[in-house]
Amino acid sequence: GPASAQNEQFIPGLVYRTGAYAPNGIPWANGVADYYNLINERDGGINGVKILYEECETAYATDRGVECYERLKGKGSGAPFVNPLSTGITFALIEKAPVDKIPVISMGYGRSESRDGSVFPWVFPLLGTYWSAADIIVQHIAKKEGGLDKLKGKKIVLVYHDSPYGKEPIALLTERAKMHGFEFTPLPVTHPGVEQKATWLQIRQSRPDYVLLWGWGVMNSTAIKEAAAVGFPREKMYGVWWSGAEPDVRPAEDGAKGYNAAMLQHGAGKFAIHDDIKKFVYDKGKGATKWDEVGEVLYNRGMINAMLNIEALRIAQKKFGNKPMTGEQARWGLENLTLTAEDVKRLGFEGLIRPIKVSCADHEGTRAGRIQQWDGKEWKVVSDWYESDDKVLKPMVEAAAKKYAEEKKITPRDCSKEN
Amino acid sequence: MVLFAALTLAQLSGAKDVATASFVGAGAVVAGTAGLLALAGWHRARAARESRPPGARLQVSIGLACAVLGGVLAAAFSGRGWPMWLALPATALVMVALAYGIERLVLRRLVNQEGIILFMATLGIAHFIDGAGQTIWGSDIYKVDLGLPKDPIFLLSGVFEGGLLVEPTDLIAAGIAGALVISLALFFQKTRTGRALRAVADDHAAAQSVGIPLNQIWLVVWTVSGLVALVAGMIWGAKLGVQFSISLIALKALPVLILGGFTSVPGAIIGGLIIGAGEKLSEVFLSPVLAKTFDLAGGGIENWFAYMLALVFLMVRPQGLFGERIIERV
Amino acid sequence: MTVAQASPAADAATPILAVSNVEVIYNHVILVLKGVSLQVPDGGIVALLGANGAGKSTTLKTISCLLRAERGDVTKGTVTYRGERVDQLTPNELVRRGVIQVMEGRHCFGHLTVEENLLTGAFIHGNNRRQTAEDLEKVYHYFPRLRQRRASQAGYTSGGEQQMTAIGRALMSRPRTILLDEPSMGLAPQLVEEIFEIVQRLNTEQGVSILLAEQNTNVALKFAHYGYILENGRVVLDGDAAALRENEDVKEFYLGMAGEGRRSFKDVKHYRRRKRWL
Amino acid sequence: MARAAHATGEVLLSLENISLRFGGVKALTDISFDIRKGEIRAIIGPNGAGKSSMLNCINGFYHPQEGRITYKGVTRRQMRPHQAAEQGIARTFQNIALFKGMSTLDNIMTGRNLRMKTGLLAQALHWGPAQREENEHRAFVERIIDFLEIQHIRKVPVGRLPYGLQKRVELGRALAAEPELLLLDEPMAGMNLEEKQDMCRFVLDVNDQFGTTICLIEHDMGVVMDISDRVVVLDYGKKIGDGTPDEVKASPDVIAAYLGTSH
Amino acid sequence: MLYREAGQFKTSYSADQAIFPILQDRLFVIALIVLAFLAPVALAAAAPGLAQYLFTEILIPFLVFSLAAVGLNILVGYCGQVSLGTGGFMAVGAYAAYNLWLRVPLVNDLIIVFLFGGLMAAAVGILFGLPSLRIKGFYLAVATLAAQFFLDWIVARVKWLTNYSSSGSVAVGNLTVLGIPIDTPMARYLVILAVVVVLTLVAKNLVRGHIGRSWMAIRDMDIAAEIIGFRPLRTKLLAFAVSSFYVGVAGAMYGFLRLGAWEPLAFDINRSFAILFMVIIGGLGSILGSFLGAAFIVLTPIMLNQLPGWLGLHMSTALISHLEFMIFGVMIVFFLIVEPHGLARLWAIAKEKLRLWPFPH
Ligand SMILES: Nc1ncnc2c1ncn2[C@@H]1O[C@H](COP(=O)(O)OP(=O)(O)OP(=O)(O)O)[C@@H](O)[C@H]1O
Ligand SMILES: Nc1ncnc2c1ncn2[C@@H]1O[C@H](COP(=O)(O)OP(=O)(O)OP(=O)(O)O)[C@@H](O)[C@H]1O
Ligand SMILES: [Mg+2]
Ligand SMILES: [Mg+2]
Repeated sequence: GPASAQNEQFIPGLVYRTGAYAPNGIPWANGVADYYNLINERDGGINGVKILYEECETAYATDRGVECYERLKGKGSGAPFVNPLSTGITFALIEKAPVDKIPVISMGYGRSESRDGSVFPWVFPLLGTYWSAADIIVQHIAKKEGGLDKLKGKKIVLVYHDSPYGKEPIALLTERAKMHGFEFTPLPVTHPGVEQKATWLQIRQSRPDYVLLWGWGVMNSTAIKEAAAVGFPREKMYGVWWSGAEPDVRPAEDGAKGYNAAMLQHGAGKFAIHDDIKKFVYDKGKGATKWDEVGEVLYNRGMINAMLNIEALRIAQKKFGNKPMTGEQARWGLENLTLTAEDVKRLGFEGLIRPIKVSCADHEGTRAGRIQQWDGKEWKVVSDWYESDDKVLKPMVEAAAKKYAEEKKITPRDCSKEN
Repeated sequence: MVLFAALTLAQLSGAKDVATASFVGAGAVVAGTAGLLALAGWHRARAARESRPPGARLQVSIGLACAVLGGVLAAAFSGRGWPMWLALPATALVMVALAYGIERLVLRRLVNQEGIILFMATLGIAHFIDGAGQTIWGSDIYKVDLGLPKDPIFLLSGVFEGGLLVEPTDLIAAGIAGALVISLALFFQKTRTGRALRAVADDHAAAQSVGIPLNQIWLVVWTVSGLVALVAGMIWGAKLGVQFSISLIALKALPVLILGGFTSVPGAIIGGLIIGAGEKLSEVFLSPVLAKTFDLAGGGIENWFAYMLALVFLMVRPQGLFGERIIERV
Repeated sequence: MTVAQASPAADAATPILAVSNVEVIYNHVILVLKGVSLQVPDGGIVALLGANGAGKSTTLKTISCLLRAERGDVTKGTVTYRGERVDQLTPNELVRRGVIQVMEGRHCFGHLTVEENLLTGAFIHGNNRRQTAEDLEKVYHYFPRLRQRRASQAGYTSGGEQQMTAIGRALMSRPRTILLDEPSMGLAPQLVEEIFEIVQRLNTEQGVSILLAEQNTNVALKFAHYGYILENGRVVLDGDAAALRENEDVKEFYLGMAGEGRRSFKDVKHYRRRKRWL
Repeated sequence: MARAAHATGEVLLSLENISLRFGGVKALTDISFDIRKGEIRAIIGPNGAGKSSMLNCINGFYHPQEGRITYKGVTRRQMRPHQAAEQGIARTFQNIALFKGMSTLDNIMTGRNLRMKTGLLAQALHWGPAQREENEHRAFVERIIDFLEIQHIRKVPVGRLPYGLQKRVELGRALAAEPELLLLDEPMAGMNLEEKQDMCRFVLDVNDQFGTTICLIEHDMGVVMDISDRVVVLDYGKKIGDGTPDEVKASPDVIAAYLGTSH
Repeated sequence: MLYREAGQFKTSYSADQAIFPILQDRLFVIALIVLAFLAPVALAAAAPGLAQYLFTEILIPFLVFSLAAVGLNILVGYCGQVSLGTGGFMAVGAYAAYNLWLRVPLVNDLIIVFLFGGLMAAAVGILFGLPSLRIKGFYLAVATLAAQFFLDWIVARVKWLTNYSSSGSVAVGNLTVLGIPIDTPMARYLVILAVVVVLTLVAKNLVRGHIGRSWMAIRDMDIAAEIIGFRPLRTKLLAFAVSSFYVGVAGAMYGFLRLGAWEPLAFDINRSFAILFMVIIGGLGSILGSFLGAAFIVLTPIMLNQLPGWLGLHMSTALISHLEFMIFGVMIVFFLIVEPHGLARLWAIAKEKLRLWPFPH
């Protein structure tokens, strides 16, 4: 009835469950759906405000994604935020966010300079941007080689999805290459990424020391198979955190053994939160998938994404009251999103993520990551925590944000005056 | 252009780092698979054509939708624990049934229509197959285990560093492709049905008037191409896994087709060789140079190189290398 | 209006082919045949005459079931062949029953050679090599010019050669009934005579029935036993060929003999308002 | 029997030693003849004799390997067909070559394209000169439509017309160009007697009224002998006769090769 | 007898050659255009939320793609040259417009920017139209793919074109026409509508004049056309130029007024196919068909996607989109079987029936 509708928080879900990227899109979407479901089943909503979640299929296409957004943004209580799960869609929605006053959450993807909240007040690349990811991988490689100075003269190749997603890390890697004197070559792969023969022949010919992989969907497994086919050692391949899940390595079978990928903090596996998911969702037959698939890398990522969304709303509710939040209110919540170690533990995410603190100046919140390796059966964490080096990143972020502001004729906020 | 091929060959065999020569092997294989893909579209394309050059004869993408379907089906059957020798014929059966269905429901109602209309209709069918396939089998990447050897073989690695890369799957694929190409050629040129098929391609109405049953011809065409597509799908699947939605890859076969000439079998092979080798070589050698010289954001010229190559060829020979003369009469 | 009521052909017990009261509409809206009835007796030669656009070709295509491919529909009436209704068959089923049409405007398979074109005519006979070879020989005997051009692509042959190919191709199917649409068009005069002689021979020697749409009324009525005159989608006159030849109107409009014999083309000084039956 | 009073006797087009081969096929071998201004010239011969190929050479569609073509006193070797059209040569085709998707009116209007000059911009606005020009040419075309008695099919797509009417529309399209030399390839095939009479009348009138020179291929000997001034006879690429209808009719070669005894 | 033209006599050739010679048609089209301008404005006042979705996701894409389809129809439907490079030409239009807008601040009026985009696309179109003299039919279709992929590649690789954006994505803002800011969906819609109406009238004028006839002649029988005096290359190039101009303007409008921020992928090969589908489904050689086809291709997936929701059916997102695929495929085939010449022809037959109504023929 209308009374309950008033107390329902509508949340749109831009997902893809078909097409070339479905193998990766599906587990993520399942994680999100299950977590919202858990909140409703276990807690009766966020402080009593029930979640009304609606998915819309984007097929990873920007125009379809925008159509979904336009369709859903005004539904029910109105969308408090949107998670595009595609860098292309993120780019398009960034333009709409200030007008519609709906924050865009791009957790672990999107536009790297958008972490600068003074120019991008509506965009939240939580947990890490591609520049962070690339930086972490470079640090790891340097460590293996015995120091950043040892990178001199090395050859590093980036095999990337030819889209804004794949192109993001190029700026940072170019910068790092200049700093440390390694040779950096970007090699594009066209959508959907099943045609990589020439790319890998080129790699075979130039024999780089390392290959970084910025792929998504079928492109990932194809890259690993092609690497095996030309005999490039998988131990020297490093994927971004979107190229480090089960669907990426399983089709390559033994060929994937030794392949590495950066972690967006978390890996696969079942943690405290999964007990609740089992008890309140799966045991009631309301799960979005099979129980076996719960706990996969991308499933967990979806869950974390949903959790951060909810916690931001919860924080906003503290200020604005226990009712459905609007985009502007949710934005305040996001900008003040702080989770301490205790909070993380209380929420059942210990072992999945570390504490996070978002602020006006830093919409990323934290930029830590590790490296994992596929041993043929499962992912194993093989490194300590790294943190992307803000000495390198910050000037780049500021320069890029400044250029954006100039192009768009935006006057940046002064973050020192906020909070 | 032949000169170009010759030059690259010379360059390769003369090169110190003969590892690059692996591209020749790779080229041949790409050619093989491309030729195969090409064929998946070939006879359909022929069948759709009319005496006036029709708008388009692009029935290839559906071929690939079929190919993928074939691969997925075979994988799905064998995934259920069916042995390959059972899964394969079962898949083949499904393909024939599909051909029958398509003929019954669609093609017989579109007799005597222009090529471009048929092309459009087949894309509609491809959409349907895509959707239906994903509903039934999901969007996962399926592997097809044909038991082919997977590990790359490095020949002559004692002689020079890196050796010569040969992928056994590719060799087998090339072999199968060659065999298919030749048997199809014989089928088209020498048999009664093949002749009827070509007649239908020229003029539907006249073919009907002499008693060639269009329905049966369509069925044959779709079955044969379904089976060829199945083989293509299997090989593709064995190498890289199959998933729906990769059908656009079929576009890769087009330059081969037009370069070789639509109706020619040696055309498919030689066109495949030229395109395959040209495309890969250009990507490996030309693309980095281009990217450096013009300060581009990466190379990736292989996407258009094959088409440009084909375009340049066509400017010289509009009917492709071995294609039939385009009949221009009044 | 029937000229000769009691024609022997018409009462021959059962006609091999009977079209009764057919109405044909193209594209759902263009009404072309408005109730055409005609009969072809077994072993008869029947001519279908009429001006451009009268509906001759449409009638033939109705019989041979080729209409559907042109988005035409038979909305009324029936076609029976040997007592069996055939209007719902596919063209190839009809060819198997022995009815074949030679289409107006040649319609050769341009990319096939002349010989391959002929061979497609034998499609319904399967892989009977000996029979095919015999038939091929026969066609080459009828049309020696085709033997010379056997290996060239039909698309490159001259108009007349294509016409011969189309007729030869139909003969390859060993038909029992032939529907000929303007066979004489574009053929040299000698060849026209030859073709009609061939037709007559098929008719007398093998008993093949023939329905012939023809503009060359002179020749058509010379060889046919019976004729129908079609105008505006209706049969306006029918009768024995001999009777038609003597009909005054036919003489004037179709044979060009108004009383005093053939008039020179040059002397027809004015466009005559035609007299119409309808 | 010199019929055409206006035939000046001046040579409009002359062909000298034309030879044309397609691979092994000799379509024309060493053929010479001429066409005089204002006459009706017929080409006859058995099927495959090379008549249509001859016309194709005249209007530049085929390029003979040997020989010279002189038109209006200018000798040319290679030319594109549209150049021939620009010089005033129009034709009809043996296998009807109308623009099937267009109406009768539009088909005939295409015949006037060479005389339509307004540019893209004026056309885009369809204003002033563009509209005026369109109307002027439309008026001319309507006269042709009246002349050929095809008013009732003005707006019908020609693909739907019966064969005979298509032939007439094709003649209309050629006439619309107001050619000096009109090439007709079997204009009367597929017509009955009455229609042939009409067609002959059209041809004669065009020749009379506009002084258009006509070169015509036809298998109906009645038509050829009645209306043409001079006849060329081809046989398998060779010229076997040339002269007035009476001369040709009497030539034993021609009788043997083509006419037979029945005519 | 509803649709009766009896009694409507034309007294001049101009009247007979008018765009809509039949009175009913003329009234209908005028009413439609007026409605297109006014109704949305009214709606925007009444239901702003719905109106916004209607503008940005339905009407704007529909109009933009209609314009692209009109352009492609000129090339494919009227001139018979099949092209699969539409996406590439749209990209040229969009990026040319972007660069003019970015680099020459003096001319920031959208109309000039779009014109420039269109003209650049026309120039590139002429370049890629050159092979059409020798290459025909299917071979040409494949050759135009070279244009598609090459242009795609150029805009993705030449950094200058995207103003050295690290992701290859560009964005525009602060748009004006004649000094009026274009910032609401309705304003964007009205700009697009005005451009589309004007260009459609121009297209209609072109195809009914001698230029249109020269295109159709080349399409129907190029050899005969050449023999009666058309110059094939010139005619074809003109078609390529005009078509690419339309497509380029559509591309610029798509980038500026629909997306606001875009990447080369927005103009990939799928776009080319989609627009070709519109042209074929709508009806080759019909301006009206371009609009019907665009409506079909833009609306059908959106409707199918939302249908289960409207019906109150609960289905998984995956199932809905698979069904959408299947039904869309079936609809394409269905319409082709009913009328291979497209929706426009279907409409024409309906009109013809109306004219005869209540009699069957
Ligand atoms: N496919 C078609 N669509 C629409 N109308 C058609 C079609 N085919 C023929 N018609 C119309 O049907 C009528 C009869 O045509 P048909 O071809 O049967 O005449 P015909 O007697 O054979 O003439 P001709 O002697 O010129 O060959 C004509 O008016 C023609 O316009
Ligand atoms: N483009 C071509 N390629 C190959 N052979 C050709 C070509 N054009 C004509 N021929 C051949 O040249 C010869 C003459 O053909 P043409 O069409 O001129 O004959 P025609 O005298 O017009 O005969 P018909 O009266 O049958 O139309 C024929 O044998 C034909 O096959
Ligand atoms: Mg006829
Ligand atoms: Mg001829």
